[in-house]
Amino acid sequence: MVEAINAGLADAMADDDHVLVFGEDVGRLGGVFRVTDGLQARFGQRRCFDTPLAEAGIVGLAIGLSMRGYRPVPELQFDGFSYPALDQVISHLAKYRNRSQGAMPMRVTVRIPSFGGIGSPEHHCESPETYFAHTAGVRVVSPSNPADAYSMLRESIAGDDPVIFLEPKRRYWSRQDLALPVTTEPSDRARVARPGSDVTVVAYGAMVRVALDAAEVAERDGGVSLEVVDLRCLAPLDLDAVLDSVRRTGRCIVVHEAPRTLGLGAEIAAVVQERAFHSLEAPVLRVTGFDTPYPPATLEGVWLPGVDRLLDAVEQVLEP
Amino acid sequence: MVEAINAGLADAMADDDHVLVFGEDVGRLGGVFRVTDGLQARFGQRRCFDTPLAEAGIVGLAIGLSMRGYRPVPELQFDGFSYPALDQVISHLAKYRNRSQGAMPMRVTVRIPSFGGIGSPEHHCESPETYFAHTAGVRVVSPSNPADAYSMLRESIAGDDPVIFLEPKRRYWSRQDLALPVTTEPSDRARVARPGSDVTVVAYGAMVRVALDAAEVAERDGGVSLEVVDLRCLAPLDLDAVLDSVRRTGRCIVVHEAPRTLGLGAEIAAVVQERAFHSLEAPVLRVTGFDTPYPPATLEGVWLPGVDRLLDAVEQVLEP
Amino acid sequence: MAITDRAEAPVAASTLQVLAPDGAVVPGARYPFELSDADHVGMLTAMTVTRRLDGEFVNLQRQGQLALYPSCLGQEAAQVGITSATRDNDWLFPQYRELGAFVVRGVDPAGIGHMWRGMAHGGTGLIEKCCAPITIPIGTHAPHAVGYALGAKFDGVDTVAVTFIGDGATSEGDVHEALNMAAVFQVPCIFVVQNNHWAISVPLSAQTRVTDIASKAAGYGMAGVRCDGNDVLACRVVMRDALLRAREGRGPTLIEAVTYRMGAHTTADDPTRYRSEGELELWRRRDPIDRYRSHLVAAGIWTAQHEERATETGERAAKRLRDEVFDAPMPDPLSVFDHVLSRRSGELERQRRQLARETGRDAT
Amino acid sequence: MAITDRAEAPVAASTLQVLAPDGAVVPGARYPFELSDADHVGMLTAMTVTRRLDGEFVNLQRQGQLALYPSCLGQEAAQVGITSATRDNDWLFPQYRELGAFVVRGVDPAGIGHMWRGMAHGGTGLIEKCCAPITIPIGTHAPHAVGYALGAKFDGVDTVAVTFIGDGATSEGDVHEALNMAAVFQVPCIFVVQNNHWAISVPLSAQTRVTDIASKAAGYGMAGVRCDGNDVLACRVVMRDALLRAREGRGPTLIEAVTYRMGAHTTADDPTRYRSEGELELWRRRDPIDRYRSHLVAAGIWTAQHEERATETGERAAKRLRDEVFDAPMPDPLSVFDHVLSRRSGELERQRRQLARETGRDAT
Ligand SMILES: Cc1ncc(C[n+]2csc(CCOP(=O)(O)OP(=O)(O)O)c2C)c(N)n1
Ligand SMILES: Cc1ncc(C[n+]2csc(CCOP(=O)(O)OP(=O)(O)O)c2C)c(N)n1
Ligand SMILES: [Mg+2]
Ligand SMILES: [Mg+2]
Repeated sequence: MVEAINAGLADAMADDDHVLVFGEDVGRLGGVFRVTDGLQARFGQRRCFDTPLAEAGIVGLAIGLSMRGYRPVPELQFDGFSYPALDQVISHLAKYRNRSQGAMPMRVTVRIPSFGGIGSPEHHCESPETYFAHTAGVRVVSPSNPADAYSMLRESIAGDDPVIFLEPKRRYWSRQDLALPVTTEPSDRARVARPGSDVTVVAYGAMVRVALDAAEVAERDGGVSLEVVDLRCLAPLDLDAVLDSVRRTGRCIVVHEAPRTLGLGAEIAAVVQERAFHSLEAPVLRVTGFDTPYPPATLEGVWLPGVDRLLDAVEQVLEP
Repeated sequence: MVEAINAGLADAMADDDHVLVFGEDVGRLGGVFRVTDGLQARFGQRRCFDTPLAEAGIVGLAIGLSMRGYRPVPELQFDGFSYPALDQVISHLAKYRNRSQGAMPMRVTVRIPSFGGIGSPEHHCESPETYFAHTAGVRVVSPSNPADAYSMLRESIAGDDPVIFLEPKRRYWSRQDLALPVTTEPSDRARVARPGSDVTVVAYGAMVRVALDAAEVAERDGGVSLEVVDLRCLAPLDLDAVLDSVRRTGRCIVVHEAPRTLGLGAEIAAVVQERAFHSLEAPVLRVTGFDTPYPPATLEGVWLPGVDRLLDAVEQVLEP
Repeated sequence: MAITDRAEAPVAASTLQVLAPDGAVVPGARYPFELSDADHVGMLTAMTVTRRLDGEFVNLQRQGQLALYPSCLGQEAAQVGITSATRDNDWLFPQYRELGAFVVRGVDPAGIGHMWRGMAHGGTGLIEKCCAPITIPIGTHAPHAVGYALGAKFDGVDTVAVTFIGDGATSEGDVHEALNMAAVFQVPCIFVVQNNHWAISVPLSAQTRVTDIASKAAGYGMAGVRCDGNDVLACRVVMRDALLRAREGRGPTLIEAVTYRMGAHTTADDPTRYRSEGELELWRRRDPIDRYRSHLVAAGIWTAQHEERATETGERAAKRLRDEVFDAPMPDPLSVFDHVLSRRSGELERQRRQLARETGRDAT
Repeated sequence: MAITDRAEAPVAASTLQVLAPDGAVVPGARYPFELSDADHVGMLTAMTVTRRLDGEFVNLQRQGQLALYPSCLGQEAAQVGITSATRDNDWLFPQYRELGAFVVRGVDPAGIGHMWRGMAHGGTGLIEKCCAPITIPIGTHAPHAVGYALGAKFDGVDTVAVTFIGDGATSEGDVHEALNMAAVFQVPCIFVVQNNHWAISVPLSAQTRVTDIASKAAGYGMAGVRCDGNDVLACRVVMRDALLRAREGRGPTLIEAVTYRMGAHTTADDPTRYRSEGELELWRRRDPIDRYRSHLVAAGIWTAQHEERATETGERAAKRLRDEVFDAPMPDPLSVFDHVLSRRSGELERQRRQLARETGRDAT
């Protein structure tokens, strides 16, 4: 996935002079995950540059550049270091179009390496999506595979809205044979990642892999058919694919790493029970991280939702 | 309610030398809402003082004071100006007890005049509760009346956890005959504000008044009996009272000012449909602010959930 | 506690001044000889009109037409002096008290009224005049100016970004990050601190330990300069220099304009709770309009006719503002769904239909 | 682009130095004569042990025992010089690279190992030694130190709060807010900037326009002082002065200790991608341990026996660390539910029971 995002950035920069990549260590180093590797060498220091260590300033800078007609693609180095920029996102990035009566769209794509599962210390494994998705005026997307990463990034950069682009670090080293450029479904739409008939499982980011693995096991060991929906876009939510699926299966489980309370599962459960009430054979269940701070690395394996926790929930929703 | 909070602060300061009140304009001016009026005159500049204009710094200061054994009660002047402090809340205030293996509890009560409905300009009418309630490690409470405001504030200040204390500005001027000190239910518990039998309506803050008004009208005009539950504590959620109620009524509506997506209604709907699935006669509905930035003051009346929007939802859940 | 000490001190010696409070040219001052008589007349007219309009905004608020208004009374010289030195395509990033800047730029005051009446966030008619929307969260707009300036630098044009902040704003982290980035990137950005000695009820001495905000520039490796903010010519001179520096690619400047908030913080504020009448009286004697008028009258540039015309212009502007505010139609309720994102999601369309139903409107 | 210019320059003239790189006392230096021979031996021993332990941490990471480790190689003088001047009840607020400070305070290195092994956020055994937990979000701990210092001031004790930050951290808004508040409140707080010239791959010249971080103090009305951070006696002297100032109620100080990060940013980093071998070589010649040893040997304070004993102490400490890290038991999965709040909510109890089921444990 790192290569796909890198290619997405490079192609966007090649296509449009106004695309700028900046952040902490994205220049000469090429980013702590090498996502921006080679961009400074290829496009020069004007197009790809390091900033001082100041996240609010980085997003603020992007807002000003967007006002001047640029398409900034700032990186915030890790999920946990996006929080100092929350005020700039909530008070400005999300509201600028509105406050300017449409005259100042924010063409900003904020890339954030996100989520857990890579054995990192505190603050490097956060799931910040709720903070952004609750904020009207920004789009929040998260790709689960390299093709989507490329395609959704290109679409985000080329679009007219501010996008919070959450990259699942745990999938950074996943590979896929890709002929680039690749265009997948529009990034505001969910996709059925695996069709099935018994239970709808909604996931995004790294949890899509977990859901697909669970579907494999469920099929093989229990003859249970899971339909996996990859959400892709976390805000504004498009739940048509989910609702379609639930109307067929009658059962729904949402999986995410974020703590349960007010994680995306809450919103999805609320919408599904409202709009597919009479189709539901069982309550919508949530398979999530716990309502605790993200644990130290040696415990992330037991903390994070995995195949077993998900299959437990599958069993529960299938109970007569 | 302003008088009740002021008395709560004064009594807490009188009872415990370690209680400190600080923030922007809380000293000589007594706060822009006069909530801290007279505290500096009575307790001196050491106990009640103005800070420079820096919200992250204010919460950071409170964290350090708590480490030194104080019980700081900082004020953030308005909901929209709490966002610069989000990182200090999420990365530190909420995590310090955890990161110190319990050795460093955060005895901090962050007061925030909150929510809309008073005709103020942008950023003065935000509903920030989701940002805080999704964050494991802080309590979030919001009183709906003067007695609760006093009692919950005393309990928050005297407790051993960080509390985000959201004061509904719109109810600041509400009055109640009170003999102080008053002790109401524990502040982590919801309360039935009006018993009823047909539909459970869950509300908090200023929306409790709206729910009670709607209950009045529903009773009078339609013979429909609404049970109003005042949530009081927004995190960690205690939904036992709500579930009890829903198991009796079979119908549930959540009301809040915050935008719908990932507002508290999402979590409540998700829990209710999970834990009272077989009691529900209709989907849990949400009556909320819209998924837009808070509108300019002349439009807040149509934007905010009011009695009519709530009664519409009541009609819907009662449809056969 | 001497919380008003700084506001009561005479404006410090290192502070650039052109006109003494009585309007006389200070010996050895850098007088802006490049200004024509028409320039001078334009500036004093703008100051006069600003004051008249400012008073009208306060009236309108008292009459219940506006929810709130933050008066710029006493700060006309700083705002007009600074802004009149800019080109029309230099971008301004205001806080919320910059009526004088808007008057110079020719922004329709009704657009400002729309903001305070609660009709349109950020005001209307600003962007056309290269003014960013009015910003309320203190200091948060400073990084935007830096970004804008960086873009201008990348574009190879000599456009400058100018951001107005207050003395209180200097305490905010965002302002620090902006100052630092501006210096590191050497962008054409000018930070104008209107040091009006108060941040609501908090005096300068409780905001910062230094008495001289311009001295903060050195820590960023940036030019810093302090001028008498009630001396319109001093403001003009330092701004002219800063603009030149910016246009020549010599980087950002921090300008401290030492002035005074003569009115309440906003119409909702009661300053008698926290500051003395004596302090106010002192600053009344440093009134920026009286000072400039004395000077121009003595120089034979400003006549009774000019005075009359400026007063008339102010009256007309005030009347137009009054009419436009009174006549302003209620915004369409459904407009709350406009400009959230470039297109509405399915959920937002549903919410919009709901409000259309509630308000008896057509949602199509 | 000369991005390494500042790291390659000689340490500037205005920088307080006691020992020249060859260990000779700089003419006219303020030598800390108050230090006993035992003090000197203690400091050099701490530096030697720090370096040995630091190397062991890197080894342990290479062997897969730690997820990550940020080496303090080259910064021993700054950390030991500063910390050895403090009293045991002065509170330290570290960033994440302060092993030398912990060694001086007698923190069990295994507790630091627990942090980097992913067993306990923030490390263990720190608070007992008046050290705040290790903090990763850059600069965010600075306001905590100010709050702690304010509390100490209120308590009327002469305890001081000391916060370690990096050159990169100076760009963060939180650090600015902390510096400003410390100055305004005149609290006993000392900000120690270890200017090691790099913030991961970003050189000082891309972090700030000034070459002298101590110069930032003036803008806050705070004492600022710069010392050679590879000169342990210089660090000790400036810290002694700052502590005295703080204890006497004369307010905060910003100390810039000019040093160099000789290793990678962390074990996950590859510095060859962004900096030159030549620069590193230059700083090798300024090694803080060699310098101090030369001085103490010449002064007859440090003998071969001392050297042997220090090496041995280091070896023992390294072995103990290795054993403790290797033997550390996996934490109990259910411990993730501890210390969230003072008591567990009903929902959290339910989640805990779920994990107990999943891991075959007893939830009671
Ligand atoms: C981030 C933020 N915090 C608090 C406020 C509330 N507030 C509005 S104006 C003000 C004082 C601003 O003082 P200053 O920057 O000196 O500007 P002035 O009002 O004097 O023009 C405060 C605290 C705000 N608007 N934004
Ligand atoms: C708020 C925040 N942003 C980004 C990071 C990622 N990060 C970790 S260390 C570092 C550089 C810090 O440099 P400096 O302050 O000079 O300390 P040093 O590592 O040199 O000791 C960065 C950017 C972080 N930890 N916290
Ligand atoms: Mg001010
Ligand atoms: Mg560094």
